[in-house]
Amino acid sequence: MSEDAIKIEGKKKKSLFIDKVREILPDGGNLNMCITCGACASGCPATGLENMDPRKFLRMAALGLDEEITSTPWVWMCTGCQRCIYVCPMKINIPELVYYARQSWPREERPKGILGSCDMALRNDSCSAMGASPDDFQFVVEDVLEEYREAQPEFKDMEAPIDKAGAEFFLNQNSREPVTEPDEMVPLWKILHTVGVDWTYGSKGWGGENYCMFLADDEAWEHVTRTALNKADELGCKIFLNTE
Amino acid sequence: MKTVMNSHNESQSNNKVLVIGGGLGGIRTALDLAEAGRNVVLVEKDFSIGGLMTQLDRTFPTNNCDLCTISPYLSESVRQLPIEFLSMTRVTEVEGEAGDFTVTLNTAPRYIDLDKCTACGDCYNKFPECVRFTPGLDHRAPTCMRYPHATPQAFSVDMAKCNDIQQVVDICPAGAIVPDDKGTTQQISCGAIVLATGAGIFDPSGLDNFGYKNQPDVVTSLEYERILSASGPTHGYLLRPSDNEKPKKIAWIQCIGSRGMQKGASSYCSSACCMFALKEAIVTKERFGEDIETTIFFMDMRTFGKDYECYLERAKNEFGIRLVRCRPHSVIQRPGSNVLSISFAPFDRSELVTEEFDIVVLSTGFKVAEDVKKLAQDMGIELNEHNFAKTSNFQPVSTSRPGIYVCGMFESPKDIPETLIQGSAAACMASSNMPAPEKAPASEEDFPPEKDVTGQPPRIGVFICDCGNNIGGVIDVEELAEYAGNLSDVAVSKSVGQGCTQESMKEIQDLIVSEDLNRVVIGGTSPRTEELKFQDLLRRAGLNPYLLEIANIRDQVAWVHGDNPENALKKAKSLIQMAVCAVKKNRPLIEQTLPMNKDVLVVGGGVSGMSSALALADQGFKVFLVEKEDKLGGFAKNLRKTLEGEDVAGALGEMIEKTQTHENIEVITGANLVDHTGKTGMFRTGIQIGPEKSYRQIDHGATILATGTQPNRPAEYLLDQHEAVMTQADAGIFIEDSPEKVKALENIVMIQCVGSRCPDNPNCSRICCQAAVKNALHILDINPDAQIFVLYRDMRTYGFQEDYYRKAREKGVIFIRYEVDAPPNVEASGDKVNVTFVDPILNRPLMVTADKLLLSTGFKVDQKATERLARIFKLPRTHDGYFLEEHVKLRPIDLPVPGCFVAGTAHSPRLIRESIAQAQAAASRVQTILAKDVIHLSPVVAQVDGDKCAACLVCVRACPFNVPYINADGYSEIDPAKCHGCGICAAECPAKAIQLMKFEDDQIMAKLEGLFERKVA
Amino acid sequence: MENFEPIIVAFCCQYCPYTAADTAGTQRLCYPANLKIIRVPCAGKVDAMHILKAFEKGADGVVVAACLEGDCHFETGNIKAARRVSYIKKLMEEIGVEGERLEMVMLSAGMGDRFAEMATEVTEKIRKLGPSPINLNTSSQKQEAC
Amino acid sequence: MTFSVLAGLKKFNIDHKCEVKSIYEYYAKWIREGKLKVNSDWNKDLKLKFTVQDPCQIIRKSYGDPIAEDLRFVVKSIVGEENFIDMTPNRSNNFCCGGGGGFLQSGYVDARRAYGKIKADQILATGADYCIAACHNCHAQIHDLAEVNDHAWQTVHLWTMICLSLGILGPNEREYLGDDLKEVNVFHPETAL
Amino acid sequence: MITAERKPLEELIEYVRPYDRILLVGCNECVTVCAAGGRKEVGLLASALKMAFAKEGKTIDIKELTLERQCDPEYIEELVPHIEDVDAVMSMACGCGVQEIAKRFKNIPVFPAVNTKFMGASEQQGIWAERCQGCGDCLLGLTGGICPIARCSKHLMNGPCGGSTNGKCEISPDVDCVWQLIWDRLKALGMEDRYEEIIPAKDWRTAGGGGPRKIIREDLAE
Repeated sequence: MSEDAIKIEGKKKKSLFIDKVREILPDGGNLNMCITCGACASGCPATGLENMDPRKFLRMAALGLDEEITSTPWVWMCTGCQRCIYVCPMKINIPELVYYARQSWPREERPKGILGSCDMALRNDSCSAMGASPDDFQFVVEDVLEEYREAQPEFKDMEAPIDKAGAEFFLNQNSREPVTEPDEMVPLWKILHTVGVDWTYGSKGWGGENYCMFLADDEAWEHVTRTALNKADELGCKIFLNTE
Repeated sequence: MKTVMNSHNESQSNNKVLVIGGGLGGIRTALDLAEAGRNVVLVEKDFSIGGLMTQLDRTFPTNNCDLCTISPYLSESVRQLPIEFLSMTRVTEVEGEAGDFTVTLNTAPRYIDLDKCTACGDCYNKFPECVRFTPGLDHRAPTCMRYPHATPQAFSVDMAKCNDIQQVVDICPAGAIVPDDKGTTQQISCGAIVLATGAGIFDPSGLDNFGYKNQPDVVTSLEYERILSASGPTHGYLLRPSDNEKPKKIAWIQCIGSRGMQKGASSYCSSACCMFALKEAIVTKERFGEDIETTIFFMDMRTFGKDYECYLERAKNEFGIRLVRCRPHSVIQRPGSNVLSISFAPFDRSELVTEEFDIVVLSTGFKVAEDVKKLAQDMGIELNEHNFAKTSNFQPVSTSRPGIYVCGMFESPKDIPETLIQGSAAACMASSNMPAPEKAPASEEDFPPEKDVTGQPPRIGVFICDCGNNIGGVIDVEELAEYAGNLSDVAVSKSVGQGCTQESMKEIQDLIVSEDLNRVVIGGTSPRTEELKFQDLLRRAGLNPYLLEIANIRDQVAWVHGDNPENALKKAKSLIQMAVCAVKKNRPLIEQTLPMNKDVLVVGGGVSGMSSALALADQGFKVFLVEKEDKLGGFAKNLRKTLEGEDVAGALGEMIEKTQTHENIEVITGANLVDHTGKTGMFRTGIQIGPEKSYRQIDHGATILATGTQPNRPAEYLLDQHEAVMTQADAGIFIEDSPEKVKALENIVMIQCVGSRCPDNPNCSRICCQAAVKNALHILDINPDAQIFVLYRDMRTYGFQEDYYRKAREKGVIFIRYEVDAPPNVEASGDKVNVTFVDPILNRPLMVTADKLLLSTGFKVDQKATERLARIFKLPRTHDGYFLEEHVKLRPIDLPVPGCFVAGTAHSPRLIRESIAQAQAAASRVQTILAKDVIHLSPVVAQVDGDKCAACLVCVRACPFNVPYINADGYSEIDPAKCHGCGICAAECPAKAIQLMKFEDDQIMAKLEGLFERKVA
Repeated sequence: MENFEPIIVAFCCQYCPYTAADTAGTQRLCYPANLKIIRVPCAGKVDAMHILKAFEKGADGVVVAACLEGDCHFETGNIKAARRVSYIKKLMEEIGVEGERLEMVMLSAGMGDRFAEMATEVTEKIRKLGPSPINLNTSSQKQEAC
Repeated sequence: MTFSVLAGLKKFNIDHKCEVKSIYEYYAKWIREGKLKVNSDWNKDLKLKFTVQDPCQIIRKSYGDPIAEDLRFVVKSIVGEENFIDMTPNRSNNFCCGGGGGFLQSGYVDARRAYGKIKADQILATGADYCIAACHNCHAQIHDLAEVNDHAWQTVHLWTMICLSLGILGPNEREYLGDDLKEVNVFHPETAL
Repeated sequence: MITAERKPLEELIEYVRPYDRILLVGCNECVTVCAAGGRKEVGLLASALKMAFAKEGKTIDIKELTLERQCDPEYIEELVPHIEDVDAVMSMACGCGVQEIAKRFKNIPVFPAVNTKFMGASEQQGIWAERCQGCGDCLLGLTGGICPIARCSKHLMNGPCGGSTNGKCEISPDVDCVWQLIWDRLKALGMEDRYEEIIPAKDWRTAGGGGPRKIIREDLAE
């Protein structure tokens, strides 16, 4: 934190970062209602990281220190868990401010891991952060299903349908299992089978994770969500079931 | 003038006021009206009156328990004053308009006849589950144990829990149980109605992050008060609810249910929580252990009342109360332990500090209870968005419906002194709807002429009550009466059963007359509650009321020696013997009376002075309004608008015009007070008028001091040295008069607490925060692009002002805190000023080039002027120069000199609305005195025997109220009107020249004789 | 002297201690019957003469009960009473009567149980001290009175 | 990701026919309806202590306390009420574990673990042997926290425990079980690889 | 005023032990003001004496009376009706009172109850301090109104002794050195030069050195 005084003079700079965000959020996200009470900072696990806390972040935005708040890595350390809104007397939406601070980073300078995962998800219609294509997914599911039907005869007529039209539940599936730990998918299938649930995966949009939202890339996030929902609607499913 | 019996016949409806709510505000209104000659119906939905205050342990700022100051209030309010008190009663319907209302009242069945019940408690002891006196000891229940002497002093039966009412009927010795009590619905007509319904407490169980619901050691402030209170469930021992251990660390969390927009909170500030949290912390350290660590988590410390800032400083420096400026996120209880841990972010660094506590007190704010909201809506009263009664700045206690007034919490959240001020103000406004009061309530005429007993040998009547089994169950009253019978000079000695019922009183009265008795001894309950009743009995029997002695053989013998009846009887005999010996020495005392001059002198022609004058003049009192300037208006002259946008200038103009043309007000401007003598009802004040100082004397019966205070103009931050720097008042005029200049402004800085809360003006000036917010909003209305910075120490926008503070933030005003030891720095820079300060959150310096710098300079006392006035009226002042009232909490308008009252900023800095309320209150207090044609002086006063007095000045020095003085004849003189009857001078006088009436030395010696007579004889 | 029943005079200020005694009654607390309460407007009204005369007439113990510091209805009554009590204690020592027979207590109106506790403690203490030396050999041995 | 779907639908106002739900609700429904005959006898003598993480995205940010109650009902049914200890604070006021918001992929490993210290302390305070993390981000993060806290607890998926309590958990589906549960209630042990 | 302090009780007990009927006489002037011998103190002493003797099983009868003054014969006359039925008189007045009673009633013993102390003023309620020793030749005019004789332990008349440290007397830190007070006073009055003027040796005859003194006003005395 440089010690030279922050100078404020002349006409108020109009397009402050905080003003832009206030225009986007419903009733301005109450962003300038802060009474600096510290409730958010008192309950935020990210307080202290990068010598930053939610109150200080909002304060810097309010005082127009735009370049500082759009460059601090702290924005990647706020998970958006909303524990600050939960107790803020003024219901100030700091996580959204952080989201748009993330968005103000040039896309390629954003953390490699998140950028990579989001681009992977955009690579094919699976929207899987590990890039598994619908066919790979189908292959793994069918392969594991076959193996378990044999090994555990009680589940010989267990199903793990993909694109089953008219199914009641449309399930998404985190990419980690199909890609690295296929066996971990089985317990869920067994449960669904035991209950006799009419469910299906979607060949498209089955990826449960959403790194595009973490990347604060709106189009990508919209694309991933729209792909999944369209698929669910296309299959005529009634419930979009998150297994997270 | 027909003397009106004080019964409540219907035809006199327009002289009757209905007061809804028996809390402190309601009681004050009822008392003021009754003492001013009005009939009052006081309605309370609970079993007994007293409301919230009776559950508090100690109250700020006096920190004493006030039980003894409040219980006389409560019993006084039911004594002979024309107050009809209806407990367990609700208002169901109100029709009619000002001057002629018809109200339907519904009284829930108490199943006990109030006239018969003597609160002996037999039914309570036998059937505790269904007979109510103390609604429960669970400190979580907000209405737990109230206080030992409830009014009405009676029980009630909870029919739901009672399986056989007949058993209860049989138990009651007074036959007071009414099994088929259906409750009553009645209609009364009245001239005005006062809503004193008080406020409900916010229920924090919705705040899961503070864990109130499942962590017993997280308590609300009312529950903590009950834990502290000697009459509370833990009998005054501070114990942790979960395991009854002594706590070592206690935390308070402020603004629970206030200043918030979610989880059921209200957006306004509840005004009193900061003070009662500080008080609870101080009392915890003071009475329960210096070693207990007390921490208060707060957002802004709002101690804006009179001397409240000094109270805060004492809390910090003298008692070591730790204040942490942070609102904690959660109160977390580790599994398996009952330690509560709180983590908070210190103001100046990004770090999480976690500390552990034994008890966490949630300072819960106030809300309008549902039933009160419904009642107000049924009565057609307009409510504001928080469901409080809507009032205006210039009519602070009048609701939207003419003839219906409001006082206390239901008008807005406030502390007890403000509640009492509004209580009196509502009384004044209520009586403005009615013709002038007729004759004062019943006084001596109804009693037969007093028998002259001088010189007669004593003929004593001893009457022993058995008070059901209260006394009879432990002491053999017949043997006691028989023993008393053969004491010397006892003519009649009889046991009279239930002494305080109508029949027994009649029996005693007849015996006094038939047996020509000239002394009476009553063996009964505590004189604290019974003395007045029996004194009236003696008057009715034609005997001077002070020829009476009461032996307390119930509360102090039978009730406490039930385990040893034999000793109890012996002790009762001793007490009766002591009373008999003492009563021989009692002399008839006459209550001195003075003729009453009914004119009023109001000093000070500002908003407060004019409001008092108008209120009194409308009631037909002649008012002399003395103002030292040559125009009326006072400080309000340089205000244009209030925070709520009401036009001050217009209303002030109207008020000045009305005052100058009112036929009952004589306005004397350019006048200075020079001398003041006399006592209540007979004051004489000398004034000098105009440049030629022509002297004139005014005779009057009461005085209201509304001399206001001075706007402060400290030479700080280049004030009066740079044209860009001005005070908030100047800014108010600047914004109104030159909006186009405002349009050109780019950056504006405001600095709060300039010249207030500092060593030479230690208290808060209360009005500057709202002035800053008002001006900020005004500027932004005209020029939305202006950037405004407000540098503050604590934003004290209490009550509904908090909504305006939020609006200011919403519109982009940035509020930045500064520490008192690191104030902002201001330097001229051409026609602008550079203001440098440090933002504590970023810990970085900022420099704003401001077109205008607005300083919130507040008030400061003109020491020379008030010191001169204080000397003329012999009035004490607080250390920073304001007039000191008689009791900071319970008598905020009366001054220690009887007949003198204070209103407006002469009492302490306050808003226009609060000044007008206090002015109307002072008018009401004046009416309580001037309603009577004569003033009764209490007979219990000290009298000096001139011959014995050695003029040694001991009494002059000892008297706490410096009443005695050495007169022209060289001996000490004590003015009966001023003597408070404490008797300290009598005890200290080395020449035994002073005797306190009713407690003379020979009476006390006689008691000692009586006690040890058998031994020495 | 186990069956000795001392007579103790208690001067109680009418505001707080007398109310505390009533509160003890309302709470039905038991305490020994040796205490005889005399009501005075303020503890500051209890004259040194009253205390001495009480002992001279045969009291075995005297209690002066005042409000808590700061609570006095007349501001300084309780402080003056405390000063007077300690002066009289010294005078009693000179006379040869134990100073602890005279006791100063401070109570608030709600302290019903504290009043009962105090009454019991004072009675026990005086009982241990035995009858006042002045009563010991006056004419008739004081027959058992309480 | 529940929140990302719900928030995405609103933010980009995507019209959709199906209703977005979380599976906890259905686990609870199925157990209550008896369709899933879970029982906790396996843990009667083992007395392994379990705690559960309340995922911010699903509880505080989406469905709130009701879903947290469902989650607890499910966990208590499978491990036995007496073996369940709640972290404090919990439900909608729970601390975030540090897995969400892309923190896992952000590369700020030390910051993430510092962020997660509060969560680790919470788990240690319960003294639980197992922490059920029913959301992938939480699972990854808490699993990593276990590692840096010398394996003080095991981190396990919810479906694994459900199958274990149904007795249908095969030998190769026990990736995240500790040694104390590796051999318990094994379904088709012979098929172990 | 003349100040006095009650004698220890044992001494008084010994005085009255041989007598059964005592007349205890208070004085309503100086000793009342300094709370030593007023009507209240008479009552207290009477009660104390009665209790002290009651302790030894001896009952003693004490008549209590308080005269307006005991240093004028006419007031002493008021004792005449009471003298026959008492065996001894104890006066609570200053030394003058005791001697006047002794002079008037030849054949009845008179005992003092108080020790007469000094002529003084009340510093505050309950505290009296010595101001004058009646030296008969007042030099207050030279010292700005503060008396070195009454208030200096060594009665020095020309400046402080060596023991005066930061304004306090060597005998005790709470006793002011009078010459410090005098100097401050003279400085305040701007009369510092007075300080150097030597005050000549004092003629102590006026202080009683030449025998007991009398004041005679021929216009009044017969």
